Amino acid sequence: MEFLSLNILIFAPLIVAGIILSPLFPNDEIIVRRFAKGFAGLLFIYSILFMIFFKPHEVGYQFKENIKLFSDANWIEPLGISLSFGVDGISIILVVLTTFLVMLALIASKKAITTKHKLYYSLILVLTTAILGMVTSRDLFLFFLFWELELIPMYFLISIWGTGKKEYSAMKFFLYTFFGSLFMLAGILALNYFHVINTGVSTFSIETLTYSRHYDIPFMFEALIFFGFFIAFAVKLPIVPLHTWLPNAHVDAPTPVSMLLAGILLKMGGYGLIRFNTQMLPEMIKIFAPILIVLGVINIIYAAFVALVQKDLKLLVAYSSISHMGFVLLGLGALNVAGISGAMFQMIAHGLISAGLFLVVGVIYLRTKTRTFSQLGGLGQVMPKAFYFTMLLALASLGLPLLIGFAAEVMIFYGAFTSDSLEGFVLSNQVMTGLAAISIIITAAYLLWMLQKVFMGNMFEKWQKTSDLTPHEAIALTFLSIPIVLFGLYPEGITSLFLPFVDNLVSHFTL
Amino acid sequence: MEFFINNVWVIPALPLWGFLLILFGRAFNFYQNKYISLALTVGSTFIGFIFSIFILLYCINNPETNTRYNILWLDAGNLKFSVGWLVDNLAAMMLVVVTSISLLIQIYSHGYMEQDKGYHRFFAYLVLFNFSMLALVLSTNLFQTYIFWELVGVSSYLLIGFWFDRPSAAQAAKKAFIINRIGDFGLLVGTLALLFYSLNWWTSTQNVLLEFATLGQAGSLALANAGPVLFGLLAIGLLLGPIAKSAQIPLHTWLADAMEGPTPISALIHAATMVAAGVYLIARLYPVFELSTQVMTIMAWVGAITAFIPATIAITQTDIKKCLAYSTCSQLGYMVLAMGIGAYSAGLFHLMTHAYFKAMLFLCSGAVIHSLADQQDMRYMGGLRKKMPTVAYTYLIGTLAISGLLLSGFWSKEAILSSLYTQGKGLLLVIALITAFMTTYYMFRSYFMTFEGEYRGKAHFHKPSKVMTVPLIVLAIPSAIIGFLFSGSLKSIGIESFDRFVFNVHAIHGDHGGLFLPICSLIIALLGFLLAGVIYWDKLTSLYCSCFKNIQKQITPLYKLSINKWYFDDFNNLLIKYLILPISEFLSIFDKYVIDGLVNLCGLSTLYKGKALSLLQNGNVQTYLVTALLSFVAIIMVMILIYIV
Amino acid sequence: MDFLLDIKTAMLPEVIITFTILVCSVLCFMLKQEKQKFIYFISLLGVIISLISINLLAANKIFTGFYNSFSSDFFSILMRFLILSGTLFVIVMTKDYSFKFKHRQGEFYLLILIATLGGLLLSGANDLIMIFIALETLSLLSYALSGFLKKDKASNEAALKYLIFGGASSAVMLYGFSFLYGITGHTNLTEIIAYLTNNSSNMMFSFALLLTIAGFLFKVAGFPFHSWAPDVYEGAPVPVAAFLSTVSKVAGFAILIKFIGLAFNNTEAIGITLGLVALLTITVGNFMALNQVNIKRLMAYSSISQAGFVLIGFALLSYMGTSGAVYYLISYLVANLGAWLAITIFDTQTNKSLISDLNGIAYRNPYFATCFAVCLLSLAGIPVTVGFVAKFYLFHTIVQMGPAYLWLLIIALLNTILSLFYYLKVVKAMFVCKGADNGSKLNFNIGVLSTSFVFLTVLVVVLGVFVSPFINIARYSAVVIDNANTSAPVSVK
Amino acid sequence: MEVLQLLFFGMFALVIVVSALGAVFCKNIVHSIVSLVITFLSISGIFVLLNADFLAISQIIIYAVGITILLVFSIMFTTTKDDNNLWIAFKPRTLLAFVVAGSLFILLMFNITDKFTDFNKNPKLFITKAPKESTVKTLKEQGTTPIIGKQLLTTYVLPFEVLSILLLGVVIGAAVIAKKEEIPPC
Amino acid sequence: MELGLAHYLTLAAILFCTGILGLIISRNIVKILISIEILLNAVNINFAAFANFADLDEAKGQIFAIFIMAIAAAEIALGLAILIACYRNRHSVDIEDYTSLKG
Repeated sequence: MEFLSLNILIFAPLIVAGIILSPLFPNDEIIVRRFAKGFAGLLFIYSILFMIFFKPHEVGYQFKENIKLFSDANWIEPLGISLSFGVDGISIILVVLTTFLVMLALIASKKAITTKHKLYYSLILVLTTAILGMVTSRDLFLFFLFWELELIPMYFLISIWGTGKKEYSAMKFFLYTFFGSLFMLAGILALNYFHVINTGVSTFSIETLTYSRHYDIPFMFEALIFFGFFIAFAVKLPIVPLHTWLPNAHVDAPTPVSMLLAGILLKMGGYGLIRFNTQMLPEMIKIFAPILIVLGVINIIYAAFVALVQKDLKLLVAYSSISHMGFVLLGLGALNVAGISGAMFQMIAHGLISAGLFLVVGVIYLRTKTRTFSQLGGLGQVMPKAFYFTMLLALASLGLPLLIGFAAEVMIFYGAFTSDSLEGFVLSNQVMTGLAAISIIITAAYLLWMLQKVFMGNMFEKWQKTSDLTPHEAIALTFLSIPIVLFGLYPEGITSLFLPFVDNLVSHFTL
Repeated sequence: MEFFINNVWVIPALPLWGFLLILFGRAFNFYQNKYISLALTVGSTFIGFIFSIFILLYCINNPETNTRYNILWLDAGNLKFSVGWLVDNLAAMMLVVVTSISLLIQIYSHGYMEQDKGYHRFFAYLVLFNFSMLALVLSTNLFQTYIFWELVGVSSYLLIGFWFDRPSAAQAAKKAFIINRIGDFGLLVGTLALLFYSLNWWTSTQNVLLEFATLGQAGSLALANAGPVLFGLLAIGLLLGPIAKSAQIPLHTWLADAMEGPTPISALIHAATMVAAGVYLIARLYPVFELSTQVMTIMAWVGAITAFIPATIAITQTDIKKCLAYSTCSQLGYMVLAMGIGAYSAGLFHLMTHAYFKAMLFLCSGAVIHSLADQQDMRYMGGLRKKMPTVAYTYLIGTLAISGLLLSGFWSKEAILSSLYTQGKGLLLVIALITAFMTTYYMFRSYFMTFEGEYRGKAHFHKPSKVMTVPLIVLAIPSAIIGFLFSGSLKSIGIESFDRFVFNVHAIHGDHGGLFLPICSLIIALLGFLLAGVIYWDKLTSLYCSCFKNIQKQITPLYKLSINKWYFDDFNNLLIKYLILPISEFLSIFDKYVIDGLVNLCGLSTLYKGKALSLLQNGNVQTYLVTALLSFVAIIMVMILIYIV
Repeated sequence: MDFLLDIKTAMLPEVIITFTILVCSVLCFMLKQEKQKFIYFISLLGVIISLISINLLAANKIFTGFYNSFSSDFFSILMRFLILSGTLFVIVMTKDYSFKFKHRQGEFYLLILIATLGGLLLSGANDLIMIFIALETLSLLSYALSGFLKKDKASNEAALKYLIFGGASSAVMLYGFSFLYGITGHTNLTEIIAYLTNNSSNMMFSFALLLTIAGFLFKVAGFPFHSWAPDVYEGAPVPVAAFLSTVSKVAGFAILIKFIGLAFNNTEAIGITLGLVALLTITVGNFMALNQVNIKRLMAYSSISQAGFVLIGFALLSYMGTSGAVYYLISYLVANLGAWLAITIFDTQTNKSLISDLNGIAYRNPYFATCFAVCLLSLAGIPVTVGFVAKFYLFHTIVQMGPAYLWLLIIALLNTILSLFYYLKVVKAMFVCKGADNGSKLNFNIGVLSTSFVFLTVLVVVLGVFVSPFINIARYSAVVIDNANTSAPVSVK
Repeated sequence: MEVLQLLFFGMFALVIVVSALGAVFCKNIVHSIVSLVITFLSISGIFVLLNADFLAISQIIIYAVGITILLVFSIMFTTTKDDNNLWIAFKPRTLLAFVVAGSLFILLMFNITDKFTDFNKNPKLFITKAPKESTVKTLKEQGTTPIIGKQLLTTYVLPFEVLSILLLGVVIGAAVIAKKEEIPPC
Repeated sequence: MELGLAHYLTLAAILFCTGILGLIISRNIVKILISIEILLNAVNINFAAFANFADLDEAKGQIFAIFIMAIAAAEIALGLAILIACYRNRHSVDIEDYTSLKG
């Protein structure tokens, strides 16, 4: 049990990235890729060990770590910042999801990446450290640090290996998220300020600020803090008015990068909403829950309608992920166990499905060099394996039962319908969930239209000799479909991990 | 006997097991031989058939069976969703119907799909459909039904779009799935509402959520909580599911297009089993529907209209499968009509009989198409009775059955008509009789066009193989005698009438209204036969006289109406083209230019501000000094102002 | 009054520097041209010795020398340490750059040393006249330094502009001094503070204070008096630009804090005006830098906006604010020196200073590009570097001052995005844009310049991780100034 | 005695203002230098009035003589044929210059006279302290030189020394910049 | 009304403003340097006045004025050296020609 230390899990990718970048590492592409893939596999297995030894029913953080730099005091003693990590209900599953998707992204980046391999693989590993750090940090400053750190590798990954107007979208992504994170910084500092005023001790640790906060912050400022955190996560989990960076970033990012972007980075918004907006400021979430629900429904319907008429395959998948993340918001707004665990489950489900969809889009783009629907058609006859995998992913994405998407959607629907967070508003919960339910029709429409347009129907003669899936892509896709089917059949596997956490969380509201 | 009841789960588990075996077998290319896939499919269905026979027998001799077994599948706080299986008379009956028909169809489709390169894929989908249908039949609660309801929809999507290289098949598959999805939407919102309004019932009594057994009490509580209007809406929402699945009027257009799939599929899914699932769900949800009379009348009227309109369309159909599809649609209308007026058992009885003879009719048409090298248009057939007598005679039996001339269709349709009569629903009775007349007319029209007269087509004819004709014969037996068997007249020999068997739950008991009705329906059927014969049967065309011709001319507008399938399809396309697509077009433009525009705007504005400011930096040190001193003086002014204020 | 005691306790580095100045000036005249390189070693040695001598000074007590005209407390020791390390790196820069001065290299080092002496004295000066003299040494010498490349038109023009602008602003400062002298009758800061504590300050005093602060704003390139900086940084030789942006700026801040200290106890009018000036500095610096093409001009505007951030710390008029500003100053110095070293390396070998010339350099010299990128990202405030912690700590101090300063925080936060944009533009040019493939490979082999550049980048990252010792230093020095300003003069000799 | 002093002050002040304006607004550079010299001389007169005699002398030596010679030399070096029309730049900044100068003057007066209220000769904002009679005695006999001398070498000894280093630096700098480049012999 | 501090301060203020005026208006660089000198002289008058009225004992103002004179001399020397160097390169004394560094 003791060999399981979060420090190794988080900082190992950083060290390996350093090793890869160092001059004495051979510059040959195959060695670099094999080494990176091997390491990612090991990391995944290591994170699985964490999941196995994780005791869901224990409240609070587990595998706690507090790194002291050469002195017994915390990292930055004067400000009360500690280099502390820990894993609890919702972050353990995101850690495993991250390592899993990174492994798959590396497997799938055999053909997608043709130049500057050492730089590419080290940037991906730095990105992993940033995300793992962000999910497991027990300190607000540390969370903010990793939140910003994750922007740099993403910027380079999109702008160096991307296609189309990659600099524009990389810059837009960077500045947009940075703009959001500034509001979070103001929130963090304000939280610390009120802590200093009431208790005289300056601290940034999440535990003290959530559990042992006996003083109450004046309503106006608490609303501002809530708003600050909410804006940062609204940009990240794209909520409609602030989502325009996602289509650009996705269209121009190389396949493995957009797999990671859709797979994990969008979840950071959701994770943040649960960890900071719901857990840390319970009274405020009760007041703002209606807004969450309304935004969630707008997100779902708006993105679904826009996805109907997209001309570019990747744009369609991007808008579909916006629509699915709207479900997370709806679940969160419900403020009951079903809703929040549904939101959590939807994040994992969407992570796996959208990573798969982007991988397939990458596969198609690699062979046909185009993503516009007008030029694609009838690839099913030439690429049967790809067709079957896409069909599985599309069906999972539109919420086919016995696949992972369904359990999440069902929980969110039942949770949102039976919750009373919209008491006294003209549009009650029931009507809003009804509106959201329309999306299952539209999602089915645009996904099946995509399947029909790309794979079915008669084939363009120029796609005559396109080759089917390479072993690399096949492995990656099978790795993805196993959890999709497995956790679709047996959702308890995932929900048992974070249900105690959600029960404890919801108990704060109901009392 | 107990053994079969206790592990009922074997019936759906075997097809699932078969599906996984075929899937992984083919994925890793363990075997190429076609027969292994065939053996797996047929074997699993056969064992299922044996099990269901025993279960049926068990249910017959102790009718009150209601064994249930539930496993907790998804726990989310106070909502505990569970999955399991329930055996009662209704389930037993459906099990037998589904397993028997799919068994025969699987054997038949071996012959039909022999040369097709997607053989294994076909049987994998078939077995998957079997699994989901059987699991749907056995489901204990509404949540589990919803799961397998969608699974059935997906397998029908996969099977319709089996030959996906044909654009029309792909389009039909997508259309079928989306329309089913609309139904699922209704079902989902209905279930959510039902659960919401009866939540304290479920949580207080600690039993499985939305279980069919206790749905009655939950429904009444929901009615009390929600009030009649909302409860009505809720019930209509629930009804929307079956309307989409059993191709009732507003959402029926997909059934005709579903004929793009291979014929055994049309037989299995779009005639016998899947479309019947809608009626089965109505049966399951009967305690809820019963509570509001308005919903029952709506259901009745929907059923009536669905019976009438497709019948008019089927009259002018030239494609044999399309004709049969529309006839299925109208027969389903009958069943829903029966359900609507409370004739619960009559509807189910008609469901059972219809399943058998419609499956047989489709298989015959499949044999015809297969032998004429995929020629589906009746105008290029004719005179096939001489070439393939077995298929012709079975087709004749089927036509007689469906048109209610003494074979099984007569009994079930008569049961519906009698309950209509006893309920005193005059108008509905009239509509039903007119539809019966039209049914006989188009069925015999299709019989005469394909099997009588001389061969009009050019395609080279080859004899259908044995493996295709044997299932036809086997199916002919039940479609002929099953109506009579269960009509209750053999009470003496111990075979209870169908309604007694299925009926134990509901007491609406229609007594037989004497002989007047059967005679009159027989007369109507004969009239239809004569009319079809006069027009299409070469022996009777001599009677064709001028009076028919001017009638032909007057009804040309009606003719045009029926040819264009009452413009439903065009209405749907218009709806999508001028309502949904423009909205999303507008939204996507709005998204790209307005929201994105705003973001770019504020980006560009900062750049321009930068340029404007750098104009000030024009290199002359004296301008620097002036700007510096001016702003310095301004700052002093500000300071002084603050100082004074 | 034995001066030896004063020298040993308070003024050791200044004395060592003056000694090296004298030795160098003699050598300049004696040695012939090609042996001028020897002066480089002498001046380097002098600076290193004075750096070492600094920690001999007693850091915990306040020592005043020469009739209280010079006081060395912990804050001035810290500032002097920064100034001397800045000069060390500037001298290292000039070693490679000096081939451009043909046969006058010796004088360049001499002028740099005298200017540093001015800076050192400025950071400890405690008397109005002493401040004026030290400031003028620093400014006059930098005018001469920036005009050093006689043949180059740009350098001449830069020197001319710098002189005119500097002359005007020092006149304004002097005018402020005269009024200060007029109101209080003393020229010694401690006496002025004493005078202020017992009789209330009037508007005239704040007016005089603002006039003097105008002079320091020139030195620090604050808002109203910033427009000289871009032209001079572009025109002057690169080491001089580095000298101006680091050493003279730190010295300016050192003395500016003493004067703001005067305003600690009286009206908050000065606080708000200073806050306004600070914000305007940041915004003007950022807006102008957005579409710059020349890397040196970009660095000039970036140093203006960074100066704005430090000014915010001072505008908070409290010891917390000053500690934030001091820590920000340390991080700014390290990152800026790194960036200027990179520009020197690039300029000496390719003699070009446009951003577009940097295109695709990351694939010819990966290490040079990564180090330069790290320095720039530290200036922008990106996580692992010291810049991030400095910005975080500064915003922390702003928030600690309570909700009254919310407007200050919001505008500063928004400006970080603007600053991010133009720093990223340079990094983008290096890593993303395709360079002209015939671009020559910079020889980035092991030399004094490249090792010091790599050392600075490593320092930037290390300081970003080992943070608490430096925050404590900043806090202690802020406390020292705070009670130096408010309490009575400690010891009048 | 007071009247005489006032008379002298008025005369000097008038000359200073006129010649300063002349130095700034003369078209020909030589005229402006001459008016500059007149200003310097009259300023030294003012110093005498303020019984700062050492200051007056040094003013004459440094400004009137030293700097003027420097200016004249530099004019000789840099005379170009069309330099005489370099009068005033007719650009928007001249207008702004008048605005700045005017507002600055008003601001100064506003502050000195403490919001235009206190017009008497010794505004109470500034300290006025009569000198001790010992200093008055030394003033009468030896003037301000001993006071300045004593101060220079006691309280202000550090600035004095640093000034020397500064002047050294400026001389070297100016020489390096101004020297004409001759190709080195070797 | 006889001679007081205010008169000197007003005189210094007038001189200061003319210096600033000259600084910004003149196109000839020598004139700009001249106006810097005028500025410094204005400050000298200020210092001398305060010294005379406030503390004649130590006459700190006068010492300050002396230092200012020294620095002013140094500055004008440096200014003219730079002017000559500029003239040698661009053969012009007009400030309008020295605007190549801009943007």
